[in-house]
Amino acid sequence: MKDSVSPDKLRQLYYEMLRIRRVQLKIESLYHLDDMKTPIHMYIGQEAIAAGVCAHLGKEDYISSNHRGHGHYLAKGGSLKRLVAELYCRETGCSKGRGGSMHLVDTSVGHMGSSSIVGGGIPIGTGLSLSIQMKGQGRVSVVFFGDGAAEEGVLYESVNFAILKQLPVIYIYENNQYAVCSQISARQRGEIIFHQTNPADMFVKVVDGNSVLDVYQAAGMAVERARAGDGPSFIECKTYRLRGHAGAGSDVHLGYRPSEEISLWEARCPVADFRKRLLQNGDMTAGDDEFMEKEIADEIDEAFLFAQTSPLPKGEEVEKYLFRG
Amino acid sequence: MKDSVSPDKLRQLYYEMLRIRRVQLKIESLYHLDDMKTPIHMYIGQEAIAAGVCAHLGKEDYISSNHRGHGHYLAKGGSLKRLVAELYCRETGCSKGRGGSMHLVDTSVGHMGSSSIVGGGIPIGTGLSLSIQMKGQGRVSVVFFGDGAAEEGVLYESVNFAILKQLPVIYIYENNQYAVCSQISARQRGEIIFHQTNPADMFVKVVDGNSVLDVYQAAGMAVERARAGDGPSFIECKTYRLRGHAGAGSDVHLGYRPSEEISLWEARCPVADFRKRLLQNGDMTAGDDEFMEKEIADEIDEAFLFAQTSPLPKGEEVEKYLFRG
Amino acid sequence: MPWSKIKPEIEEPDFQSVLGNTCRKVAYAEAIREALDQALELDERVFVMGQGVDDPSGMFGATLNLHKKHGRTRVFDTPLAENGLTGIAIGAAIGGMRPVYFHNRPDFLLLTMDQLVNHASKWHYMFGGAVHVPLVVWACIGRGWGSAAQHSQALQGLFMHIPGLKLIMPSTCYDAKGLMLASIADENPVIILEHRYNFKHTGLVPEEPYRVPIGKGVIRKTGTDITIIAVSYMVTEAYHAAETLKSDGIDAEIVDLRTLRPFDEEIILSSLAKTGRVLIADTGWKAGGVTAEIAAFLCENGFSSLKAPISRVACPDIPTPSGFTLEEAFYPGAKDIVIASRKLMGWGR
Amino acid sequence: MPWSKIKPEIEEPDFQSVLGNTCRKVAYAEAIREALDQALELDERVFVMGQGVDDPSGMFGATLNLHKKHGRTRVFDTPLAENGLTGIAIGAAIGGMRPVYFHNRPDFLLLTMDQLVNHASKWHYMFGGAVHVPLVVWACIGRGWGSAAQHSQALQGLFMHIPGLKLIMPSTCYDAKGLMLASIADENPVIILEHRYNFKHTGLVPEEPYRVPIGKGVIRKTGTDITIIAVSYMVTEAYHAAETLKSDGIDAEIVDLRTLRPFDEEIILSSLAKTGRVLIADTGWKAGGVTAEIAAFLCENGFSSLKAPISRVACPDIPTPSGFTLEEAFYPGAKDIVIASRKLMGWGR
Ligand SMILES: Cc1ncc(C[n+]2csc(CCOP(=O)(O)OP(=O)(O)O)c2C)c(N)n1
Ligand SMILES: Cc1ncc(C[n+]2csc(CCOP(=O)(O)OP(=O)(O)O)c2C)c(N)n1
Ligand SMILES: [Mg+2]
Ligand SMILES: [Mg+2]
Repeated sequence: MKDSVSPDKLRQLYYEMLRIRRVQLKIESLYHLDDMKTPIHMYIGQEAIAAGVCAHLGKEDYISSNHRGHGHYLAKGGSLKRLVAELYCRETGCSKGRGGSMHLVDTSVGHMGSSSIVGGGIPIGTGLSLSIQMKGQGRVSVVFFGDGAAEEGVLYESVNFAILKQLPVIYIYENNQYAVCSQISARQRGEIIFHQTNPADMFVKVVDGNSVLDVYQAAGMAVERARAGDGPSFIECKTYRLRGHAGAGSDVHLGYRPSEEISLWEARCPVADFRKRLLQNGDMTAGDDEFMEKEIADEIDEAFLFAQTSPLPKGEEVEKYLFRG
Repeated sequence: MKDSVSPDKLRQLYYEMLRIRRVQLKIESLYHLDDMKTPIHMYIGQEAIAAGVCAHLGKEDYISSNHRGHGHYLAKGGSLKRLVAELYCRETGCSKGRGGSMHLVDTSVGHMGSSSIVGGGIPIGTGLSLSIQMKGQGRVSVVFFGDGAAEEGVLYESVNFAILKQLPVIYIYENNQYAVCSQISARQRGEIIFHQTNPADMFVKVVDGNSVLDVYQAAGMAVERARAGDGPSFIECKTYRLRGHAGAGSDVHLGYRPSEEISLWEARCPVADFRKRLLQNGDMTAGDDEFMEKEIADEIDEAFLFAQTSPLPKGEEVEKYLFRG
Repeated sequence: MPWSKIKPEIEEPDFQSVLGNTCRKVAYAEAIREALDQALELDERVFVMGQGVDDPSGMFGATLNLHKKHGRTRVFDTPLAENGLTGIAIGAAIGGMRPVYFHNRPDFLLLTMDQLVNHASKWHYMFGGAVHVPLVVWACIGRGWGSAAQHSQALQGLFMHIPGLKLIMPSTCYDAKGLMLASIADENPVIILEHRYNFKHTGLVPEEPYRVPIGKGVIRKTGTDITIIAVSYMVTEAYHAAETLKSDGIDAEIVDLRTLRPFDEEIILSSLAKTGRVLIADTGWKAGGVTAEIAAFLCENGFSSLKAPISRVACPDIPTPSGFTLEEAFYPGAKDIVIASRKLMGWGR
Repeated sequence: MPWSKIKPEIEEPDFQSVLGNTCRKVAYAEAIREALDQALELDERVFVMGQGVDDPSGMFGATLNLHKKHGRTRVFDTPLAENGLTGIAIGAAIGGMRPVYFHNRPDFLLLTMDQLVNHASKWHYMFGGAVHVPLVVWACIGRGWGSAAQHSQALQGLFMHIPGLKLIMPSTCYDAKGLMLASIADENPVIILEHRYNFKHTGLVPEEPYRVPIGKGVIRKTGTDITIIAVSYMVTEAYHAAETLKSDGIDAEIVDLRTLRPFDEEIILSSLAKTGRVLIADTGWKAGGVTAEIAAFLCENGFSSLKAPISRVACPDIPTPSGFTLEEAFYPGAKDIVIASRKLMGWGR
């Protein structure tokens, strides 16, 4: 299948990853100014996952995201301007300055909100797939979650229900091997048990989460199955976060993970790797690349300007939005 | 191994099952008088499980029980008098009339309490095994739970932790195929996922829960491993409850399960089956049997008399026991 | 369980409800069942889920046989996984459905606090109104026959503290139906806590669908001497207490709050202004519960009308015991309301 | 997160604490850490668990490096499985250990309500005293820097409603240590809710182990005109408010409750008897929260002393917004206490 991906699609996947990366680097570079008064969790190093999965989704498909959600939001087509404005706590933010970086939403593209309670979005995304099935919509609901979330009982409960009802839900397990500063070996022994699911009940796949094509391929199969009414899928994407758990920049100085480990994964950067590959295979020219960089840089500049010049929410309106209707 | 079980042990296993059965039949026969003002959940049909497991445990080992707990309590050596007194809401009950049938306890024999929140006792029993490990006691902690409880996220969370720390805990999964009136197929698809656990992480076994010897044998291996520090075990005992979910007597009239199904399992009664076998193999004489019946009947009469003549808790003391110390 | 032994089936007190033109006497459970049946009929987004909704007991009768009429896709049994399934219901609601999630007991809602409180209650606010969660969660408070600590909790005091949730406690057959229909029509997460004892009642209920407004209390009996603000089953107890008090020459007014969040501030303030004396009766624990908030609110906003302390009749602050002699001591009722009312009347005389 | 930008590190107000003979100035986190270190040292049954207790941030410093001294068997990181692990901690406590379970935020306690409320709080009562659960659960309220709805909840109002749990909210370095040691020594489940802002303080703390009695409040400042009952970080805000009020000629008394369940009834009743005016300041939501119970209690039991309504300063009843302009509008502080106090002083004059 890898070979069957058209050069256009390849460049599109690259563009998506690159855009996510550049947005985050920009956020990082400005965070120290303390104008973005919101916690941030960088997706740097995991871009291939959001890009590879969301490439199969339309605006009407759903995703359910978490605290590390910038990449999911952008890959799903969420408005960049409104993302940045949310980080700047503006009224024009995607959550009107009520949510902050951990609570992104863009219902116009099927992003139905992200939870900063680890694992909290898993059943919600599963429930979205239930609504799809009940309405017979042929849509897909994708749930992104990490290795920490994988330990929460709601995952077990949600997967059982998805299997029982054969729901059109895809669990994307982003295993970056850490939860805050805690190595996965301090929390789990061996592979996650869902890998052992009976294939008739749920499609299971483990992929290199740093290879956008691997992710793209596996997600493609899962989406196809879901749309055909063939039930849920569970895809583990093995990956690594290159930055600290929260905030901007490296966290090597904290010493909780070996610097060689970080270097090793830096050398496996999903964006740089894929760029090299595309250039080598002639699927992209240096000119294409430059053009993309330029286009993205312009879009980012515009988004930050929009955010920085947007109005702040008014204190008098703090009680707005408690209830609908 | 079956053959290596001594006739003494065989009779002991039978005695244990018979005693549990007789106690329950007595409770059932008197329940309509409304003197036992407490919900009851009969263990009739599942006696082989409690008997087979607890035969390996000493007073210092722990069990964690649930709403269907009469059998666990008796097999572990809990006082019959205090059980019956608890059903009669007496001050002499094992929980001093504060708990009722779903909340039994007898710490003198390692029964540390039962929860009527389905699944609630699973992490608690796991935590008991953590205390054993921390103290280096060489004890075992056994958790009894049903197929409904198996759907709760705490099971997943508890098993993960038990595997991670290689705790001396044994999960006894009493799969009687129903949760209240709900057939397991309405709640789960296929076998429980923990059967697929890597054997190096957890010892897993599926047994006929109506065969006390099968249960005895599997539990023996699990207990041996736990005492040796070789980690947790998970034993599914396939069984059936012969009575209604709660209250006394049959529930055939409710129509939620086929009467042929009930008859089929009645024909596989763990107590009658084992009795026949022991008599046939000459491991027990009719005289032995009669003697047992008599001894048990006397003990039961005495217990009911004790309970019925015991004092009721005083209303003024309703606030007692909120806190220790 | 032989519930009939602890509370006989009776007609509910005659509360002078506003009645439709097609009223019939129906049992409490049937009133709820009819609301669900009509909601399922009228709105294809509605579905009913919960452990046992399709079983022979049908959630004390409240969901009985609905699956036969509306199919098992719309009325379905669930695994025992309350937190996960609450999240699933939330997701379905976000996706445009209108789930009604049934639980036997509020005790089981404690497993769902993460999804209810961290998620359902915040989703609309946290995203600046972009998404909303039209979800109804229903549970029925157990009482008596040794239900004990884990099967009899009246947890309205917890939910009353949570912004973003609406909280309903009906006390009549009429309201049970009308508030269920209003809750299903509401665009926000609504918790309905029923009381097992109300299920012993029959009352007048219109056949056609109707909604009782959320957030509005009702005066069940007018009076001039003391205001008894009652919740759920305590409305019935208050009614009996008022009858006793009448023979003392005390004319009690009974306010049934019906909705605890948001509660009807006006109705209790104006009753207080009239009587000057307030007693609050709840089926839950006293400390930090419903009676606390209502008392604090009145003390803050109606202080100058107060002729006496605000009295609170509620369960003692201990887990529920199982034994019947202890249950007897645990649960407050008409007698306690009478005693406390008389004491209040003694004030400032 | 650049917390330093939102609240500078300062010395705590001089509260005239009862001091031991080996007092030193130590940071709030260090006071807790010292308590844990000593408890681990003195009692082999004690262990410390929680997501990140052994990580470089060491739970805001409160558990920093304890694993290095006491080993990873006694100070260990956990999976993210809060309800399961609470049950595991309960089981370990029943088995004779003394677990101290740390959480970054109270928000995560919502996942554990089943084990805390259905189990830990009831185990001793439900079994007629046969078993008990000496467990400490600790969590630290987040505030500011866009912590938002799911990472800043002050949930004391929920736990205050639960019989069988003790609930502690320290406000000084001295109490943070002494109450931690008392909680670990207690035979019952105890919840300690800290406030992130207190962690910016340093104060006088004795080196040797000591216990601050659970259930006892303390007067932080004596006064004659108005009683300000404050909780946790609001004690500091009350202190600043009192300074401002002084220049108005208003002499405020500040009562720091320290324990919310059981709370010190005597200390607040006698302060009310003296001043006749009460304001209650909490870091949580208003409706059905801590201020509700304290107000209701005083209205019920101290009515004749009340010269004015009981005023409540608490968070508005909405989820916490993330944006800083909204946070500013959301959180109450000294200014609100001053305004409300002045209003109270205007009553009945
Ligand atoms: C229920 C819950 N527990 C703890 C936390 C604190 N917390 C925030 S992010 C995080 C780590 C999550 O790890 P993982 O799921 O692997 O996601 P990652 O950060 O690695 O992307 C933790 C523990 C939380 N937000 N929610
Ligand atoms: C958390 C929770 N949910 C629901 C219930 C209501 N309930 C009591 S027993 C029971 C069935 C449990 O089934 P299972 O675990 O298979 O045990 P069994 O009764 O078959 O022995 C249910 C649903 C409960 N007690 N606790
Ligand atoms: Mg991770
Ligand atoms: Mg079962």
